[in-house]
Amino acid sequence: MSEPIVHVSCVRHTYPDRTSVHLCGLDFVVEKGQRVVILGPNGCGKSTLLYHILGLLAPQEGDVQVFGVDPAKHFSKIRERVGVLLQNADEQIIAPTVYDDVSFSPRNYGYTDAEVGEKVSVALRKVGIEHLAHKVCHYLSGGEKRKVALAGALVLEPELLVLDEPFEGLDPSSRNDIVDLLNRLNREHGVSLVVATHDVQLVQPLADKVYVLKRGGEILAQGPPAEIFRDVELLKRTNIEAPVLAELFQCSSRAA
Amino acid sequence: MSEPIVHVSCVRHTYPDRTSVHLCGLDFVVEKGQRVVILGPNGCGKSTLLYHILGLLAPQEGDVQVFGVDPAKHFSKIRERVGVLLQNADEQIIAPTVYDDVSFSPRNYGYTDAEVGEKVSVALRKVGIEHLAHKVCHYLSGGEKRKVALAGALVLEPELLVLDEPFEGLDPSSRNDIVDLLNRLNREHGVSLVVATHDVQLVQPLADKVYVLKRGGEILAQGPPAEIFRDVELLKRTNIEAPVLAELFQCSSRAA
Amino acid sequence: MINTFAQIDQYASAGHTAWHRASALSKLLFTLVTIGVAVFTPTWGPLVVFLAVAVLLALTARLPFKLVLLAATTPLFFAALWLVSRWNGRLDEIAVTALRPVVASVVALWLVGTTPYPDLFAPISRVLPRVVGDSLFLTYRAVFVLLQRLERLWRALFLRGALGGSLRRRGERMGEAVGTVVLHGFERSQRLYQVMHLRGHSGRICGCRHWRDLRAEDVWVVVAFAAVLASRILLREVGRP
Amino acid sequence: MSHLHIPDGVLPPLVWIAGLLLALIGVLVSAAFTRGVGPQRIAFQSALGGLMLAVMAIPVPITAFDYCMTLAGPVGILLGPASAFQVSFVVTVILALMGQGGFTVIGLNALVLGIGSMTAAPVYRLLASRMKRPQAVALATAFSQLLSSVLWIAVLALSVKLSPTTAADEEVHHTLRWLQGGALVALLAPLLLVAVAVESLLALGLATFLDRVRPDLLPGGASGAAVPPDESPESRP
Ligand SMILES: Nc1ncnc2c1ncn2[C@@H]1O[C@H](COP(=O)(O)OP(=O)(O)OP(=O)(O)O)[C@@H](O)[C@H]1O
Ligand SMILES: Nc1ncnc2c1ncn2[C@@H]1O[C@H](COP(=O)(O)OP(=O)(O)OP(=O)(O)O)[C@@H](O)[C@H]1O
Ligand SMILES: [Mg+2]
Ligand SMILES: [Mg+2]
Repeated sequence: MSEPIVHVSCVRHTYPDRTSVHLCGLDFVVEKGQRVVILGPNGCGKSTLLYHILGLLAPQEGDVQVFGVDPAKHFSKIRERVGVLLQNADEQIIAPTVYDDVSFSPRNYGYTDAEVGEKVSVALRKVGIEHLAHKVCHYLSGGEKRKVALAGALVLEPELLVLDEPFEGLDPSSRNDIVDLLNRLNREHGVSLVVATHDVQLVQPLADKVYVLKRGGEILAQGPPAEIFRDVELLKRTNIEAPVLAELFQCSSRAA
Repeated sequence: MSEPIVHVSCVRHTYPDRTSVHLCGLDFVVEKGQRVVILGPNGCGKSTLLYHILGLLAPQEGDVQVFGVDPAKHFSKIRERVGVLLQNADEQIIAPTVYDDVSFSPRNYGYTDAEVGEKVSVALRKVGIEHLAHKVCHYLSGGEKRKVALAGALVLEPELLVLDEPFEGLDPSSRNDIVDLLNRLNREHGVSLVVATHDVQLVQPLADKVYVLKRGGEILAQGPPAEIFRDVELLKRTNIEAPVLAELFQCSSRAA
Repeated sequence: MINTFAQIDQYASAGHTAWHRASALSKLLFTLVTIGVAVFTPTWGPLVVFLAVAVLLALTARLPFKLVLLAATTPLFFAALWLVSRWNGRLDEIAVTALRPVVASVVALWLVGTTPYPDLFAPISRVLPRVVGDSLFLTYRAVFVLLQRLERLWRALFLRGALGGSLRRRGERMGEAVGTVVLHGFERSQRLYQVMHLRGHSGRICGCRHWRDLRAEDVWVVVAFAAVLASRILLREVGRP
Repeated sequence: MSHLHIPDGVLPPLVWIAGLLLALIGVLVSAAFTRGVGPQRIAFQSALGGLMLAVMAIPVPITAFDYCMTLAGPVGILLGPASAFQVSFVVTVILALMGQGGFTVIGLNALVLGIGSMTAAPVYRLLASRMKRPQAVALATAFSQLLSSVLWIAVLALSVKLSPTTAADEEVHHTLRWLQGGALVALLAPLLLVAVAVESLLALGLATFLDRVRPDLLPGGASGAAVPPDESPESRP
């Protein structure tokens, strides 16, 4: 846990309507095997940050390094090592049936049919949607689609998983399943995680390190979850609420 | 709090791909002025239930009554009394600017310009987005769009608000804003609420009554939140997790 | 048609009959040849047999009868127009003019109702320029997302009381509504290619599936093929004036 | 009337074979024009193709049979001629695969739809300097729809002319032929005009919306670019 695999420093992106996101303040660093969560209010630039890591946006200013290369220029070199789940899972589903979609990446990378079948069934089992394998994707419910997209991201056993609000629209038990799954991947396969989310309840079980952004993109703070949630002033400024247990913890520590 | 304004009993809907949702077990009843939350795992049929209440799906079996009429046949009679926020709020926004959009329904129902202006400004004030009135909807952030859609749902001062996952994608502080707003509407104007959500943390502050669905659509239980969250067996079967405080409460009550 | 489109797609992807297992290549060849033969058949005798074969194919593929009927009647309107402009009182000519497009339409239904679209597009996109070939896949996928979007839009219009008023008002509202969908399509398209890129698509979309692999079930396609050719030869004089 | 797709086996082979050849040439030429376009551009034109198909799937009951809108005009304006033709071709292929319009007449159907769509952009460009942009879009759409309809009728007329006459035909009197032609036009003309009107009205609403919300998407707009950032130079003066 020391080699940085993602390094973003002072990146600026200006959208066509001149909304500017300036991801500055602290550097955003992910080390090998680390689980990183990004918190921040709506529209602060979490997705923008992830898009830079994935090479979908090229930095207009500043610098981005992933696995030692600039993703905006050489993403194809690192593509197999990165699994992705974007905010709108629906847009990530390309093929007609669940099986076809999850097998999209391995087929593109030229695995044999046997390998593809094996990989897909492992991925489906991991996410717990074997029963959907032959359903047509456009008829699934929102939550089901997200799980399909997640299976598609996991299928090649990537070293880095980038997830933009992976829990949105899932029921609590599916959320916990996914948290457990991510933690297992991290523990057993050393997968590094970068997760943007609004669900503060899941931060403590999921994160080694939390980054907090404020509106406009400034990276205000970083640290282990417990530390971040203790900083009441910070949370207020960034529309984040401490998870319920943390609050209790604060009360008791204050009372003591 | 006694006159039932929504009554759904044993409705079945079979989608074209032969997925069948059978909303049976208990009747789904909303009384005047009640705040009802629907919980259940992904794909259990929450949205399907709401679509029946809104007359978007006609029951193939069973019976639906809203304000005493069958919404699938006579929704236009009760349309003005029902406000709606669907799962994808931004798709509900039709007109180019916030003002145009919020005034969409009253204009359609033939109110005069003065009345429309009055209604719109009241609705915008309720939701707290007067400052956005002349912005182009398209450039708003996710949370702001949701508030615009909510204002559009409120503008005719409906007696019943139907909300499908209104908190999805919002940061915690915006979620609380909306909960407060809904509770205020309920308290001050007697608006009845039907809300489908996965966010169990918000159930206690928001609900008078909770319905729990399981996969396939069966309505397993109903009751006040505290009661529902005490039924560990039920929650397990339906992929719901008790909110953190309730869990603590259980521990302490068990310990006692 | 809104349902037809989705329905056919659904049957193609979820069906389990022998026809679904047969290779896309043999089905595509069979379809093209049968349509080609039908179009050049001047007598109604063989065409009746073709139609029987086509309907049998469609029904044994478990496609609902309603869908087959729809496919059979869709081209009739145009055929009727044609007959109006060329009416000469000959019943055998009318029969031929009506039968040919119906045969073609039902055979095409069987093809698309048993073959998922990647298998179907893979050979077609190979003979087209890259831009066009890629568009074929992406357009098809986009249809479903946009159809869903239009469905939700229709819901919103319904719930917000928009389905009334003067024709002009309705036209304007429709335009605005379609405008939101155009914008959505635009934004979605920007992310779509990014996603394909992220998921390993490089340069050209391949329908990397088994469209060429011959299967045991292809025997049945050959049987159907034999039936078509045999009737064309044996019945060629039936219906000749 | 470009929405009324021609089925297989009705028109004489000479006509549809010529149509196929012409359409293939059209595809190749347009591909040459769009060589090296960025991936975003392909995704954009696919999205609009998908939109055409999705819109065609909505039946508008204005006559005995359901008229389907095509959006060919606005799509042509947003994309420019070369891409517009490709989109029309792809849409026609998919429709043929869905049993709407035949395989052998893919060429003709693509030409009828595509030529209408291709002309929308230049006509719009001519008009845009003289009036408000939404109105220019509506008028250009009306023009492209009319052109498609005329082409469609021309294909029909040419086919009637080229069909081999049988012995029975000889007996039919010449004036009867004219009457038949007249009946056909009388039957189709009102449908055509309603179709043109509906399509233009829709285009007007659509353009008004885009003009307000994303003026940059309409050519000649604020930023002048009709397409995503990595846009090609294609077909735009
Ligand atoms: N395509 C775009 N065009 C214009 N502005 C945009 C675009 N995408 C994002 N923005 C703006 O950039 C800012 C950052 O957006 P971003 O999507 O990164 O936020 P986010 O942190 O992911 O928010 P959320 O929690 O709501 O997903 C916002 O103010 C947003 O309005
Ligand atoms: N248009 C459709 N076509 C086919 N099946 C559908 C369709 N819509 C929903 N379903 C199926 O019906 C079931 C119920 O769906 P519904 O959307 O009501 O679930 P939900 O409780 O709202 O789920 P979520 O929490 O994920 O939103 C699911 O199994 C889903 O796959
Ligand atoms: Mg985001
Ligand atoms: Mg739902």
